[in-house]
Amino acid sequence: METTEATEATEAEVRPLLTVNNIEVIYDHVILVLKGVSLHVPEGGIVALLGANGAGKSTTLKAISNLLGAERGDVTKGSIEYMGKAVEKLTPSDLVQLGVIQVMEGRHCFEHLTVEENLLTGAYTRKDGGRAIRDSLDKVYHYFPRLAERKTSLAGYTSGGEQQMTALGRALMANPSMILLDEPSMGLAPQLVEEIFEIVDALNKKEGVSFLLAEQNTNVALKYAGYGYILENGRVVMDGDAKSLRENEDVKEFYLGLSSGERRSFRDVKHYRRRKRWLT
Amino acid sequence: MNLRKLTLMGATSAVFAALFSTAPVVAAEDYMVLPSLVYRTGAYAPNGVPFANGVSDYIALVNARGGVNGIKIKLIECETGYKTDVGVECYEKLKKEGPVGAAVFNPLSTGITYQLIEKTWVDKVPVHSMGYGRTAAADGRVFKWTFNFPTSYWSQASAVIKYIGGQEGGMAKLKGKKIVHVHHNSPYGKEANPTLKILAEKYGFKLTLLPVDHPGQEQKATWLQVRRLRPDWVFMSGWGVMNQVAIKEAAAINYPMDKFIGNWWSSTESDVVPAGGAATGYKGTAFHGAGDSWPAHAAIKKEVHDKGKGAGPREGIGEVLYNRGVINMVYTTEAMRTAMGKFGTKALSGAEVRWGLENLNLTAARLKELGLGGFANPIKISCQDHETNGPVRIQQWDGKKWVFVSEWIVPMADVVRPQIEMAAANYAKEKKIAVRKCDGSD
Amino acid sequence: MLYREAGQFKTNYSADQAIFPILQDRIFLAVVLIFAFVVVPLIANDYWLQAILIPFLVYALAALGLNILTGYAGQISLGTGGFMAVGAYASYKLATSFPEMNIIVVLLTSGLFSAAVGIFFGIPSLRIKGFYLAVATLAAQFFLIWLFNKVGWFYNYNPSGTIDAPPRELFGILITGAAAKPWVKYLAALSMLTVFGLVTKNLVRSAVGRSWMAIRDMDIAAEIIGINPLGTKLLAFAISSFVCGVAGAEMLFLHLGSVETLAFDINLSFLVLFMIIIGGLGSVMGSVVGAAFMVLMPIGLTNFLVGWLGMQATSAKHLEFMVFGGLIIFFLIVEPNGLARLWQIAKEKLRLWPFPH
Amino acid sequence: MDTLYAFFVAPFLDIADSPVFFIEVVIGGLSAGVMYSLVALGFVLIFKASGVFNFAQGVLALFAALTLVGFMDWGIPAPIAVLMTAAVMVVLAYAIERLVLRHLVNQEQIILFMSTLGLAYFLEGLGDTLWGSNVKRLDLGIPEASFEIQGVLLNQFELVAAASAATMVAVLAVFFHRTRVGRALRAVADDHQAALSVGIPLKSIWVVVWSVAGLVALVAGIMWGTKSGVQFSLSLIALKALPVLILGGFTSVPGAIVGGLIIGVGEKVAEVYWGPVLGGAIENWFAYVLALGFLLVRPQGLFGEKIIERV
Repeated sequence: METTEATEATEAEVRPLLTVNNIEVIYDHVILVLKGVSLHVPEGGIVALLGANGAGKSTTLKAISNLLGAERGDVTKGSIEYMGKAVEKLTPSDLVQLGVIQVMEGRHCFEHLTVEENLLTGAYTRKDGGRAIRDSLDKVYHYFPRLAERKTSLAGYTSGGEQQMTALGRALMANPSMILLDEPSMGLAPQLVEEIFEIVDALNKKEGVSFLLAEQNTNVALKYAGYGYILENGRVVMDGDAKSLRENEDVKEFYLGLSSGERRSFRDVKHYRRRKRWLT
Repeated sequence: MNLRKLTLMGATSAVFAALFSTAPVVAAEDYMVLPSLVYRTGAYAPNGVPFANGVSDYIALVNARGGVNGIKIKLIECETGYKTDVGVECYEKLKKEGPVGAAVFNPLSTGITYQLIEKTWVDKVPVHSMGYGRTAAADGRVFKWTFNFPTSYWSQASAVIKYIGGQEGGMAKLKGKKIVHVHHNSPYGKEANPTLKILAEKYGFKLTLLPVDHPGQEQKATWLQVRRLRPDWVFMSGWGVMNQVAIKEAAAINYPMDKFIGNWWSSTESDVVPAGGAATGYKGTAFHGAGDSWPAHAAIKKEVHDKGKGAGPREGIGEVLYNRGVINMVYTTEAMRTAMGKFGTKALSGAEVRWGLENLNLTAARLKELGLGGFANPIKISCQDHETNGPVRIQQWDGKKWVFVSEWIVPMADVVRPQIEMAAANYAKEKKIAVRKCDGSD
Repeated sequence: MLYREAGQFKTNYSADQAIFPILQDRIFLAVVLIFAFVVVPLIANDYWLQAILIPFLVYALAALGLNILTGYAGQISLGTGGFMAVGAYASYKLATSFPEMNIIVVLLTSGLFSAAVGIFFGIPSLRIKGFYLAVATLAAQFFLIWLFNKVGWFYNYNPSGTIDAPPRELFGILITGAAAKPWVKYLAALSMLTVFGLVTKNLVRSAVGRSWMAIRDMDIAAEIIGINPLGTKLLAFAISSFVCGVAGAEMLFLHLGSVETLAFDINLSFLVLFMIIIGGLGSVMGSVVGAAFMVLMPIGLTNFLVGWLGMQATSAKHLEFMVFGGLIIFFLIVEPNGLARLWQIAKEKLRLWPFPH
Repeated sequence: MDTLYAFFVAPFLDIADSPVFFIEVVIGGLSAGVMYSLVALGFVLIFKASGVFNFAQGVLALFAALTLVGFMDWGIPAPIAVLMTAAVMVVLAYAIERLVLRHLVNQEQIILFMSTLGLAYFLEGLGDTLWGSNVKRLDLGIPEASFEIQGVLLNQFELVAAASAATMVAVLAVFFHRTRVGRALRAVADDHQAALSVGIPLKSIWVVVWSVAGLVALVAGIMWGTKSGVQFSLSLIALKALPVLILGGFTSVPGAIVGGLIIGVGEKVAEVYWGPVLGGAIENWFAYVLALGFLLVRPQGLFGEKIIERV
């Protein structure tokens, strides 16, 4: 592993909100997808999970929120701890009550429910009464003024950005302390991506919500995240605080599309990658 | 391969490997195999169950008394669920069962009967479709292996019209009367239509045909039409749930129940009991008695049920369909006895039982001997006539039980028989079947 | 260990595009066919042929037909019974109106009639999808059955309303009717299934098959890349109904010998649908395996419960219903993609053996 | 020409000739339609909440009626027997979730549909094993007498059926749109996984919805059982509910009712006035053709939610 001196990293070691310890995930009893992934999310932090398509980002998030069962996946090794408690056996519903909620890739709004009804479903597990839920709703509308305008339209008929906001707002309705955010930028215009991430940042700063976000858009992710992990083929190949990752030659090369020297040929890249993998 | 899938595959192959040998037969003495195609499951189970119980109990009684002339009968039930292809499967499975093969098949379904008719020529096993099946099979010259005595749907229809004529004060009074035939929309239900049409022309009554689709749970439209027509009489060829609903709907439009006659598959306990008091006065045809007042029934109670060998509940003894199972078995066992007169006392092959059926002569005295005096009409089968144009009686539901309200009505052979012979001749032509001469040579 | 394709090199495109590119598959198929064509007729008795194997072959053909529509083109149909009835009644009319017509021609022509009817009832599929379409195909089911029951012309006005298969010969051997030998009928049904199976196998990997699957997996996207949805869907309906129609005609001529409309009721539609789901959607082999399963299972259960455990036929039947329903659920849970998928996984394992992944 | 006349002119003359009878036919159709709706409602509930096309709904009605009659045969008074049957239906719902649905989360709809067919077989066998297959009379004391108003025949039983259907719909509409659980049910219908991800416990939701459907089946079973006796054929009423469903939409509670009424009236009018021309017994397929006709105009059914599609 790369060694870093960043303070956030040590902080993470000290007060981790979420700890994932060497988990292995197998789909359908045959396909090994995660081959030992470990990571930490500090309280109040934004941690990015980076990597290409199929690297295992979504699987990691689903393993944490326990949504794998529905896809015939199993966590076969390792452990997951949230606030020091083992959570592998908890149902998604229990996790939401504990404060961990996932916003799934591709938004997954309830198409035939209105935007407001969508938001209200997020409060399903809450037991603190209608008034508190009303307040949360106002808060969501405060962060996402656009949703307030569209609250009576069917979610299926709203735009991609609005759906992403609905999904995020819906998660917020559960009063979470941690949101697992899967590919928030997918299929959205750059401007919207910025908008969404600004809100994530605001939520993190003002509401104290921690985020673990899986993102292919490394650039944006590292702009907002404090710490990052890079996944490749079901393994963590690199981690470090955002700044050091941004400046790392390899990350620049492979994930940010920036190159220090002259362009290398594809062949070089392949060789380089292979070597890199052996090194980790 | 994970364990679950392995077990699954293993279990499947094991099941299929193991299951396809039928049970080992305990072969000791001479016995005859009598297949009983029943339907104790499915939509028509309420009708199939009492019939099967009657069959089973009567054979148990015969066996308890030593069998037919000392030859025991092994009754093998095969569940068809009233499904044609399952019936064929049963037939194929059982036709060679036992030392000499199956004695005779009672398919208990018109559909299955049609399947078997052709196969019997090849397999040399007779089929007795008692009061159902292919009416043309009455012509024994063409249908050598098929019997449908004591009577058929066509005969029944003519007898019903005769009864109605009698009630109206003579056949001449039928002119201008309105008669509705509510029927199951299937080959079975439509059987009576051609006969009724001929009779309508002959006697000048106005016939309306109202088909009801399977299963017949919803008959609003049918009975609204009846309400508008206000027919003088309603005749029904229904089956299963259709009957109960029809009776209820008839009551709902206040149709007089005593002008409503069901055929013999539409006048059973299952049909009237669910309708409750509304059914009182409803009439139906029958070719055997209802109730358990005969000595044979007492014997079944004593020698079968009391010994714990009864097939159904004791209260079921004497129900219409139970009794129909009994009379079916009386015909069967008497045919066996007849055949033993010619071929000797032994297990009879299907061909030999066929001869017994064709030469059956069940007299009133013999019925009395069997403890069933007056239970059914005496009957004599011949090579020409496998049906006998047998008489039917009208029974009426008095709220608790069925009671006869007419004497035996002889169907109009002059109308029915030519139709039968025509249909049989057509069949023989289509299938290139040599017509028998019935002089003892074939 | 035996099932390994290593060492089998393809030196030209045609070899690479063969239906069964792997040698072991070809050997396996050849062995199965030899067994089915030569060994089975020699060892099976009448009961096996008449009551199990012939119905199995007929149902397998029907399942194949439905699988084209549902498995490959993604259109759920509950009208299979109706389309089979079209085949049966058409073949009866053809055989009785033209007694000289070759029986094979009769069967294939009746398939054409069924295809035409299939196209007609497939038209709504352009606008209606999923279960709405499934229920809409019930309109075909009920209407066709009513029609054949109602219009005397279809059953030559005979008083009973049932149709009988007239005896017909092929190459001088009696092939239909009660007097025909069971093994002859068996071979006829088997040949039909083999031919249709191979044709289908080829068809589904052609451009036609690919466009079906494109429509199945995402119809809008398929339309965007230039696949004409109406034509593609209707072609699927046509070919599917053609095969089902032939199966219906076989049902009359080779299996039952005499049918009434009741034989083609909605239960038949469900039965065939079960076959392809249990066997595997979108798999030729799945259709055959599914049919085998659904034909053998009830018979096997009855024989087991009544014959071996000595149960009463009735309670056995009730129990059989429960076991049958339970097994269906069990299979769906264990392998929603059907028996054919199990087979495929087994093959994959064999190829990798002794390595687990 | 004669056929054309019989088809296009005579039926209308007939209607004009005797309007009272026409009203009777319409009322007959309405009352038949209500009976269909009772079954269709159960379908809608389960489809709406779990995306499962539950073919076992008819068998559920049969099973409920069989159980009810069975309890009453033991001498248990009717109201208590009804409550006990309701309890049995809830237990059954729990068992279905535990043994079937839980293992089929996120499967394709057709797989779920097939599993309910398996369930139908199972329950049929179970019902027969437990309670026997003879016809049983169900008498809860619902009045059945007919009476005439202005020459129009009405039946008390049908009025009771209509009233209970109306009540059920009102209760269900409120439940779905005004309560937390109702909203969750609709969310689950849209997207199993997303519902899971926001913490809606699928398992208990399914128990709830199958219980509700079981109770609706109980009501349907009581009505149909009173009408035609309790027996196997009851399970076939599912087939009568299907055209209602495509007409009303798979997800609309009011659609199930309005669809039922339209189908009921449509098929009765067709059977009475056009049936004779076509040879009778046309109502079964006519119901489907009618529904199909509607579908071609509105593919999502009369009240169904719009099908939202994105590429």
